This record gives sequence, C-alpha cells and structure tokens, in this order.
Amino acid sequence: MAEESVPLTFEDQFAEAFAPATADINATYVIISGVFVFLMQAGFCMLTAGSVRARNARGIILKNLMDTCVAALVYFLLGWGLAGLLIGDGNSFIGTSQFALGGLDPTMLYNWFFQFCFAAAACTIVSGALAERATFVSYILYSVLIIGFVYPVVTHWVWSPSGWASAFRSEQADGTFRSLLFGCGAYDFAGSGAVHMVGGVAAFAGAALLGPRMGRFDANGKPVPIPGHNVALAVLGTFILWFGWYGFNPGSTLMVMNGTSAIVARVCVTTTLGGAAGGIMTLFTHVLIQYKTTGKVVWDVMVAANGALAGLVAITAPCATVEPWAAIIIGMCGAWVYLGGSYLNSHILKIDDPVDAIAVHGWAGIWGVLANGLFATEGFVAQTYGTMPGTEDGVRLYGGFYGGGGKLFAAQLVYVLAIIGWVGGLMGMFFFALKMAGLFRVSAEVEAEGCDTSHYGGSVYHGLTPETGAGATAPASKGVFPSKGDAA
Amino acid sequence: MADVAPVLTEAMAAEVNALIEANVGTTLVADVNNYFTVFSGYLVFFMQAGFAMLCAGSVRSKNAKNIILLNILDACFGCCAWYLTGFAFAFGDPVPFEHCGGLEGPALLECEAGDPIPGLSASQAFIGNRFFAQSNLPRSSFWLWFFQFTFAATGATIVSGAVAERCKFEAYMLYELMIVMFVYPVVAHWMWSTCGWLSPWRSEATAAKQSYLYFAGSGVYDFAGDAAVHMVGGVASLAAAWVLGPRIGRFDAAGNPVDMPGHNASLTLLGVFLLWFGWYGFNPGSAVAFSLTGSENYSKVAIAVAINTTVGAAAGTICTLFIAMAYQYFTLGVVVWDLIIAGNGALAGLVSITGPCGFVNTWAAFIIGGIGGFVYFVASKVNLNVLKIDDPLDAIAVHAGCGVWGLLAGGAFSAPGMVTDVYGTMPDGSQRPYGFIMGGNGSVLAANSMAILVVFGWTLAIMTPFFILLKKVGLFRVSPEVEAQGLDVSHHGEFSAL
Amino acid sequence: MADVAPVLTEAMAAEVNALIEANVGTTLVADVNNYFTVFSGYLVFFMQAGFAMLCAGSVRSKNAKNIILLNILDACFGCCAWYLTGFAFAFGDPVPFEHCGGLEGPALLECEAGDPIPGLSASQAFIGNRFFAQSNLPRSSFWLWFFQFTFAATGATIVSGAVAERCKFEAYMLYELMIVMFVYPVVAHWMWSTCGWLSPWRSEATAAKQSYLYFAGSGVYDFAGDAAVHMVGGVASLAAAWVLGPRIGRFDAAGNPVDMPGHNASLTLLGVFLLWFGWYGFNPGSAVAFSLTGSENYSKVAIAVAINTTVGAAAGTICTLFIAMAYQYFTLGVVVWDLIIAGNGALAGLVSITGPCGFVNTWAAFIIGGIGGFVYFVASKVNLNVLKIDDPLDAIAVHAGCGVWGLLAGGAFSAPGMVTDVYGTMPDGSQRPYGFIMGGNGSVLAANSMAILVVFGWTLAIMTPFFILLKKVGLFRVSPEVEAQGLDVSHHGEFSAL
Repeated sequence: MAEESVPLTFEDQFAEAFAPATADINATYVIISGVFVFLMQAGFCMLTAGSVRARNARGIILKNLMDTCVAALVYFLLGWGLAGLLIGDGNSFIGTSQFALGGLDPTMLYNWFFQFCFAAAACTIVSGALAERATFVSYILYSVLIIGFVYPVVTHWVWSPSGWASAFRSEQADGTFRSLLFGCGAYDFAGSGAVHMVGGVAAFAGAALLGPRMGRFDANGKPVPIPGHNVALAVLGTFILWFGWYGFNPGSTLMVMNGTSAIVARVCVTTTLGGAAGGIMTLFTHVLIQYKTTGKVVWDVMVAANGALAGLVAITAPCATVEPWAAIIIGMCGAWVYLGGSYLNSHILKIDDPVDAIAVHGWAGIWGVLANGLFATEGFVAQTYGTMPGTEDGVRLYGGFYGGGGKLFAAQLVYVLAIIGWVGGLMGMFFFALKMAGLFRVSAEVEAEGCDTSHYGGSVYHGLTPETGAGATAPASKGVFPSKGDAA
Repeated sequence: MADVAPVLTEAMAAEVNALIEANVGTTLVADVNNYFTVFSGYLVFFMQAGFAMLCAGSVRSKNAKNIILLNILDACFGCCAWYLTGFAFAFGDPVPFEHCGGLEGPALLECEAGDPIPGLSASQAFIGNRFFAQSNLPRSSFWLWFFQFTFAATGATIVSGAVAERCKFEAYMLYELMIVMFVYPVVAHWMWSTCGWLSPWRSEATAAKQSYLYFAGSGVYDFAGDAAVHMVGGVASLAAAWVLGPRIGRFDAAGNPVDMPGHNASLTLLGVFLLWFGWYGFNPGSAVAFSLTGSENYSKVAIAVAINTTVGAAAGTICTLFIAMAYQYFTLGVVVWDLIIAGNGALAGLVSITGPCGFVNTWAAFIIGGIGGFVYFVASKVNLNVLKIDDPLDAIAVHAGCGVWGLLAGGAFSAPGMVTDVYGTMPDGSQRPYGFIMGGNGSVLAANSMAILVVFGWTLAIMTPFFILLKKVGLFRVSPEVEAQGLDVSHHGEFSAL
Repeated sequence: MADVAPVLTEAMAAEVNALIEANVGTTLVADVNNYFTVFSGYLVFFMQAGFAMLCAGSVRSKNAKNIILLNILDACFGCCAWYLTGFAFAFGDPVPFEHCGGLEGPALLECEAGDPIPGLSASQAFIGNRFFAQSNLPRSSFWLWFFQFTFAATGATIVSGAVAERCKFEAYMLYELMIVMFVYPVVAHWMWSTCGWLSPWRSEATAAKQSYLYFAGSGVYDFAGDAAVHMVGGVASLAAAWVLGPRIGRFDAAGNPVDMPGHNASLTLLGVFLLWFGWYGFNPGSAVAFSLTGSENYSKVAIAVAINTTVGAAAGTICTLFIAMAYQYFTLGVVVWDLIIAGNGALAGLVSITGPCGFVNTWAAFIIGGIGGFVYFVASKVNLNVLKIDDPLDAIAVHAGCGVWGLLAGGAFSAPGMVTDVYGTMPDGSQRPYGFIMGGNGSVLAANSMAILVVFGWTLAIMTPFFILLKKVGLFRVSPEVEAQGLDVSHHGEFSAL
C-alpha cells in the first residue's frame, strides 16, 4: 500500500486505515435496513389478511408468503441482472449481466439482499387488489413476471448509473458524460415510483381486468362496502409496514458513514412526519366528507391506517430531498390524493380494490414523485445526489417552489408517464391473456363460498363459531367456518 | 509495535494520536452512534404496534376498533405535537460553547472556560425555549429529535389503556396534544436536558444561573425514563381514569369489582412481546452512543442495559405469575396460572428496570424486576379494591406504580463503576454518588424521591383540571347508550369482527 | 491537520498506520461488532414472539392461552437458567493468554507460545466450569452472554409445540430449567466453545490436553446451530411427544391419524413471518462480527449468510408446497394449496440452511432449502403414520429432521474459500477441509455425522428418563377431563376467545 503512493499525507493514511471498517459498517447498515424491509412482507400479509373476509383470508396469506419466496428465486435468477443497478456501462433501458449473481463482487452482495426486499414489496402490493377472486396460479405467474422483468427494468431506468431517467448517470468509458433527462434525471430516492407506483399500476391493471367481486356493486352500480374481517390484524399490518418503512426510506441512503448519518436522521424525520400527516389528514377529511353527506361522524380506523400508508408512500420519493415542513405538506396532500383516488376507483371507474392498493400505492406514489419536482431543495439534492457531473458549478436542478425551474418537474412527470405506460401496458396484456385463458378468476361458486375451503385446505379459523360481529361482515354460511374437509 | 523503529518523535506521535482522536470522533464515531440511536428509535416506534395489540386484545371486541384508532393516532398526533413545541420545550437549550465556534487554540480554551453560555436564562432550568417547529435545529441533531419523538409518543400512548371503552375520541386527541406538546417535554427537560434542574447532565456552564450544580448532590438517575416517560404516562392515566369513572358494570351494586376480561388473549400477548422487543430500543438506545473516543468498549453500557432489561422482565413475569397464583390459591383455593397477569408482570418488570437499567448489576436487576412484579400486583389490587378506579389495562399500576419503584431502586442499587461509565466523574474528578445499598450515601435516593414527587405534582396539577374541564363541557365520556352498545358500532363504523 | 507536516516517509507512515489500527481496533471496531451482535440478539429474541404466535394459531382455541404462557415463560425461565449455570457450562472456558496479561514484547510471545492455558483441565473439552451467575465474567463479554441467551431460549421453546394441548404447566417449567441449565449448554460447548471436543474453533492451546486438534480433522461445521439449537430442541420434542403420547382423538380406533387443525391460521403465519424475520438475527448474527481489523470486508460473511437464509427459506417453502400439493393430488385427486404446510416449509428451509449458511454458495442454498422441504414432508409423514407420534406443530420434523439434513448438507456443500473466511486456515496455514461435493474429502461429513449421533444420544439419554420420571410421578400430562375441556378453562382462567 505504502510503496505505491509515497509520499503520503495524513489524510491518505486516515482514509486507508478507516476504509475497511467504514465499508463493513455501511454494509451492516444496509443489511439491517433490508431486514426491516423484509418485515414489511409480514405487514402486507397481515394488512391484506385482515382486510378480506374470513373465508378468503387463508388464500391471501398463502399468496403473500409465496410472493416472498418467488421474489427471492426470480430476483436471484433474472431480476437483479435486468436491474443492473451497479453496472455503469449497461444500456439505458435494461441491465444485461450478473444473472444468478454471476460476476457480482461478493462484497457487493448486500445490495442484492436490500434490492430483493424492495422487489418483494413491489410485488406484494398487488395481492390485496386481486384478493378474494384471483386464482393462486395466476398470482404466482404474475409474481414471476413482475419480479423477473417488469419491476427490474423500472429500477434500472431510475437507479442504475446508465438508466435513461437516472440522476446517477455517470461518466462513460470514453470520458464523456451521458446527458441527463431534462438535465437532471428523475429523483426517486426510495421508490415512490419504482416500487409503489409499479405495484399500484399493476394492481390497477389487474383489478380492472379481473372485475369486481360479486356483490361489490349493486344493481345500480353503486358500491357496496365489503369490510374486512379483522381490524386488529389489518392495523397490526399497518404498524409493521410503518416500522419497515424505517428500513425502506433511511436504508436507501445505502450508507451511514462519512457523515451520511445526518441524511439518515433527516430521512427518519421526514418519513415520520409524512406518515403522521397523512394519517391525520385522511381521517379528518373523511369525517368531514361523511358529515357533509350523511350527517354522521364516524372515525374509521381503516381510513386512518390507509391514510398513514398513503403519507408514507408519498414521502418515499422525496424523503431525502425536502425540508421537514415540506414532508408534512406532502403527507397531507398524499392523504387527499389517496381519498380522491379511492373515490375515483370505486365510484367512477367501478374498479373493486379490496385494500385500496391502487389509491394508496399508485396515486399517492404518483404524487410523491411529482412532489419532488416542487419541493426538492438545492442543498439536499446536492447532499443526496452529489455534484452535477460535467458541469463547472456542479449544481443539480431542484424544486420549482424554490426557483429551480420546471425542468425537474418535467423529468418527474415523464418518469411517471413512462412507468404508467410500461407497467400498465405489459401487465394489462398479461392479465388480459390470463383472462382469455380462463386462468385468472376462480369460478363463481368458489367465489361465493370463499376460496379457502376448496383451494387452500380449509378455513383460516377452525373450530370457532363466528363471534357477534362476524355476522355483520360475513354471512355465516357454511363457507365461512366449515369443518376441515379432507386430510392434509 | 515493538518491531517498528520509532521514527516519529514523541511529539509527533502525540500529535498523530490527537489527530486520530479528532478524526475518529467527528466522523466515524458520530456516524456509528447516530446509526445506533436511530435504529433504537425504530424499535421504540414499534412499541406503538405493541401497545395497539395489547390494548386491542384487552378490551371487549365491541371497542377494539376504537382503541386501535387511538393508538395509531398517538403516533400521528404525537409527531405533530413534538414537531411544533415538544422538542423545543424538552431539548431547546443553547448549545454549550456554540458561541465559541470559529475560535481556535488559546482563544477557544479561554472562551470555553469563560462565562456561562450566552442566551442561557434562569428559566432554562425549567423549560427549553428554541427549535420550535425545528427552526434553526442543526441537521446534526435530527437523530436526537427522532429518537426522543419515539419516547414522547410511547409515553403518551400509555393513557389509552386506562381510558379504554368509555372515553370520547375527541377528548383523547386533545389530551394527546396536551401531553406531548407540554406536559411530557417539560419533565423530560428536567431530567435529561443539560440545563434541567434535576438533571445529572448539567455542567458548570449550563447550571451557571443556579445556586447548585446537581440536585441533592447527584441529580436524578433515570436512565431510560421511569420518571419522564412511565410515571408521566401512569400518573396521567390515574387522573384520567379517576375523573372518567369506571365503566358501566365494572363494580356491582355493593361496590365489588366485576371481571371484564378482554376479548383476545393472543393479541394481548403479541402486544407484550412486541413491547418487550421494542424495549431493546428504549433502554439500550438511551445510551445514545455505542462508541466513544478515548473510552474503551463504551458499548458495554448499552449491552449491560440489554441484559438488565431481559433479566428484569423475566424476574417480573415469574414473580407476578407466582404471586397471583398464590393469592388466588389462598383466597379461592384453586391453582390458576393467569396469562394476562403474567404478561402484565413482564411489563411491570420492564418498567421497573427502565430507570436503573444503566447503573445496576445483573443480580440487582433480578431483585428489581421481581419486586417490580410485587409492586404491580399490590398497586393493581389497591387501585381496584381500595381506590375503586377502573383501569382496563392496569396502566396505572404498571407504569406509575413500577415507575416509582424503579426510581427508588435506582437510589438503592446504583453501582459506583457503572454510574461513572454513564455520567463520568464529578467536575472535581471524584466519584459520582451511588446507591445506598452499594455503600453510597442517600443523595441519589433523595434526588430520585424528589423526582417522584415533582412528577406526581406536575402531572396531576395539570392533567386533573384539564380532564375535569373536559368532563364539565361534556367532551370526555361517551353516553351510557353508546358505552353499552360498544364504541365501534356508533363511532367507528362496523364491528371489528375478530 | 494543517499544523502537522503533511508528508510522511514510508517508515513514519507505517507507524502512523499501526497507531490508527490500535486505536480503531480496540475501540471502534470492537464496539461496532458488539453492536451488530447485540442487535442480532434482539431479532433472535423476537423469535419468541414468532413461536408464541405460531403455537397459538396452531392449537385449538381452548388451549391457546396455555401455550402462549409456556412461550412467554420460556424467555423468563430461560433467562434465569442461563444466568445460573447455562452460560457457565457453555462458555465458561479459561480465556487463552489471559495469564499473559501485563507481559510485553518477547516475554509475551514466549508466554503465548508456551504451555496450555493455566486452569485448563481435560474436562474442559466436555463442559465449561466458570462464570456461574456471571461471577467474574468481564463486562466486555456481556455481549456474548446476551446473544447466546437468546439462542438458548429459542432452542428451548421448540418443545412447546410438540407437547401442546396436553402437557402440564408445571412439567414444562421443570423441562425448561433442565434443558437451558444443562442439556443445551453442554452441546453448545461441544460445538462452539474454543475448548469443545467437536469444535472447529479449537487451537493448539485450548486442545492441549487432548490427543487431537480437530475432530475428524475438521471439527463440526455448524454455523448458526443446527446441532446445538435445532436438533437439541427437536430431539427433546421427540422424547417428550413420545413419552407423553398422542392427544385424545388424534388417532382413531384403527390407528389412523385424524386431523386436528389449529384455530387461527393468520396467527400461525404471522408467527412464521416473525420467525423468518428473527432468523436474520439468528444466522447472520452468528458471525458475531462485522468488521475485523486486518481483514478487508469481513462483513461479506454475514451478508452471504443473510442471502443464503433468504434463499433457503424460499426454496423450502416452494418445494414443500408443491410436494404437498402433488401428494394430495395423487392420493386424493384434488389440488389444494395448503397454507400451513407452506408455512412449515419456510421453517424447514430455514432450519436446513442454519447449519451450513456460512459455508455454502447461493446455488447450494437453493438445493439445501429445497431438499429441506422434502425432508420435512417425509419426516412429518413418518412421524405421524409410522411412529404414530402426535406432534401438533410438527416440531420434530422441522427441527430435528431438517437439523440432521442441514448438518449433512454442511458436509457436502461447504465451499473452500468460505470456510476459510469463517474459521481461518489450519494452524499450518493449509486450507481447512471442505465439502465432498465441492471436491473436498469426507472429514466434514464425518465430523458432522458424529455431531448428529452425539446430539441424538445425549439429548435422548437425558431427556427420555427425565420425561418418563415426570410421567411416573403424575406430573407430565393433564387429566383426560381437562384435556377434553381444554387447558385454558381449568388452568388459565377463561377462554381466549380467539
């Protein structure tokens, strides 16, 4: 070491001496953050399990478990390679190497683990939207497609050093700089677009093609509420998700040393403020609307829980680049976007989304990406993305509200439209093909009875009589609490 | 080392060492510590999920949705309240020697040794006064903001159990704002700020306007918040449950308590486990540092805390379970191992060890946790049978009762070496006071007793009139019809079926 | 920085480097590693919550409270037992070179190279003998105590599933003390202590009184505890379930098994997810270090483990689900995707990869996890249909069955480079033995097979007589009336409604 670079300075010495420890600490940080993100699988599972009727809970839990497993295998074989997140010389559309982790430096493996957890999260968003009527096989096929192709390509666009929408585009081999989209690239720090919108748009395509559950709309086309069977589970899921978000957002710094812990702490703060503002604003807006229309005041816990999630989704893209006060505004607007999206879905488009995944992840995700074009501050952008390559002053573009001009907003908008087009187009075709093949939806009899008895080895609850409340939400037909039919 | 010829002069080596220290201190170590603290904050945040499940399982199913909503809003409103004024009142202190920034060498030394910090007022001992809505808060302090926010939210959520099944949703929101915006931050300031009048973190600079340095010669030893978090929450629960009155049917005509078991023991115990898990952020995280330059293995503080936490909880659970079994055996003649009592016993042990966890040996943690279980059991019986206060989750007995015991135990069992590890030595280099059982004098006990008194006084003095006012204007309690029917039907849409 | 001469000669640079290393190595890196390990311990502790939910959901509702109580007491009694003797038997070894403290330079070298450690006895290969009740345990080793406690508690809790719905509460407490105080620590000592007779961590100093250095030339490669944790728990489950006999109604008059599904699959799967989450502490944490001075990117060990853990679980789940589906399709002609089987498959994959996770490539983890699912499925059928053992949670098949497979897989798939990363080279600087499929010889397989045999022998030899004794004195099983009625009503107060 020493002989290469004599004479040395103290600075060199320090850098060299601390480098191994710093790298290791950064790697632990990413791994532990990834473990938190992994727990979001449990959160999604509990959220959807509690949000469906008891007779379909077992199936939805199985789908959630399986998409985790499928994500691990498929992301290993295909997804990571197509995402090409560490490859600077890939093309701007898709990654083309490191399939099955071949050729990946072992010291970089932590990135795979972290990204796998993200892929699983993106995939599992859809399970709720297709709940109670999609077949198991179609869901597994969907998981393979989204993890193996659709999702990684989007992440390549925005997070790879060569992606067309990426703000990380770097020097090419010949020393020239790649041009950035609108001179800035899209800022999607932790994935409002790449993760949540992908899931939300796929959910939209799936739910639209699958059609509503029986009885979701009455003869006049008015939506009839089909509440879930277990609020405690659903809110447990929400809390676990929020907890996992502390791996999702702050973990996306991918490092904690060399002063980045200040960014990490700031992301914690903005994430918290965004979620809190979303929860409060959604609840109050909902109460207000309800009071105006029906004259009753009802504080609905599931609305608050979804609102908090919408706030968290909205703050996911801008969490590192906005001021704390802006996080509150973004979370609040996220609440309204969520409520508007939910209304649009159920009352105008007549799409049945049992857990409001489209509104929470799709609509709030769009808002989160766009909000970055408005609220990103110059200083935080520089801190997060570094100086602008190939320019003299090194200033990156920042949000329109700070006088940064409209180019960043334009880039964010193009990025949003590209995701909608890509995911909506591909997944729409795929779900349509499934539908044509008759693989997509369970038969009407099975749906009426609930999928668990016939498909998933019995009811989720065994040996219980429905408690007082169960009758209100799910008719106590033989499908709800049957004795288990055949041997396992 | 021995093999290398000493090319560096002694002076150069010393300078290199100083450079290393400076370098390690400002970059690596600060980052590692921030990393540690924010992760601990995540675990503390997860305690919200624990409380939600604990409460949801412990109430009747007709009120489950209501109490879960209270719990999720705790986090949301707590965050806003902490943003606006909470952090400012608690930690809005002038930074010592901030005014020396830019100076170097002898000028810096002179500045540091000089007069008290500019901007320090006498009121600073009582309440912080800057950083409202994070204005001017340096980014390098955001980790503290986040970590302390999770504490504030945890403290506030304690009350939701005590007022369950009968409190109006609107009243709870007002209470939440009140406690996180003002009541809790002030107590936290007293105990933990570098300026607080009971704090052992004071220095000659921050205490400059007062006549003493450490209260009772030691300051209050409250490592992770028995006084600031648990007692504030527990005493507020006492005020709330007392003003609110018992649930319909909780006491029969003769005034004897009637059992009202919760609807789902699995959820309750899931909540206990989540809380226990989160406590590993709460207690060890309160070290707020894992590594210090110039101190070998500073991590031993946080690790000893983790062990004490485990041991305290284990001892609390076992003691409570056996005490409850014995009690039932002698009164009713049957042997029953009550799960819910055991779960509360775990929480009692955890609360008891929260205050002294940084200062006591492992064997002492067994004793503290075990007695904590006993304290909880007695406090719970007194509450119910003597004071006739209806506390659906036993929040008063667990958090106020065991919080008091934890502070007293800190005065008794604090071990000299461990106190020094946490607080350093006295300004004159002598040993800090420690527990009287360990051979020290009574100053820690005196200071901690003072903390108990002032927390009781402060919290009751503010929260009782507040709750009475709410009651007078008819905002506090739901109507008897709604209560009989369950809050979920009328206020929160449909039933939580399960 | 500006004050110091900016340019160093090579010799000076070396000395500066040494200073930095000493400084960073003893403080920062040690602290960071402790942090990593303790944090992993928290996650492992959280597995208690996972087991509690898994068990609660998998039993009938009339026994849910009982089994949750067993699970919370596992942590509590486990803590006491580990404090008293567990840690001492497992890791109570003389510290190598402790006696050289204070020596320097050549004297130190001579001392280190010299005779075996004073205080080392031949029995040290079998069992540890100091640090009872933490006496004389240096605080710098507390991190190990805590981390290993969470392992002991996890191993013990496995049995609660196998004895569910019929075991007496008092018997379970005695079992818990027995296994954590003695049975588990001894096995852990064999595998993981620097002195243990099967351990690959031995050195010439610690193995001085034995005729060999590594058993079978390699020692047992058990990274995170297939032998010590899962097999001990699984084999004890076998003994317990066999002595206890099946639940009433589990087999019909003809001896055919009758299904007894659990009451709440949501809770069961919540438990699976929490366990999987906790496993990220269990497996990667077993590296017990994330950074080593003098080794670049030591974190790669723990990271590879995290990935292998994920892959193993995923492969296990998928394989098991498809095997179960195919089996049902061929026997009954219907396609059913059974959730509970898939959940157990995830656990089977996790257990299978626990032993070899530090030594195998990612592709091997797929194979190990997948075959683990198959092993679980077959073991479960054999248990139920051939041995007629009633194991409500399939704990025997998952933990003992896949534990055996994991050890065998370690003998087959261990990759040379990864073994070196974990254990270093042989004392003579040559490559450690590795798996026979990877081109190595059979020594790892031989050593791991020996581990399987001795764990079976040791655990059965102690636990079977113990359980039989409990049965003889009538302490083991509840009366048929109580069993029929459910344990919750008679022993634990009211129903857990759900």
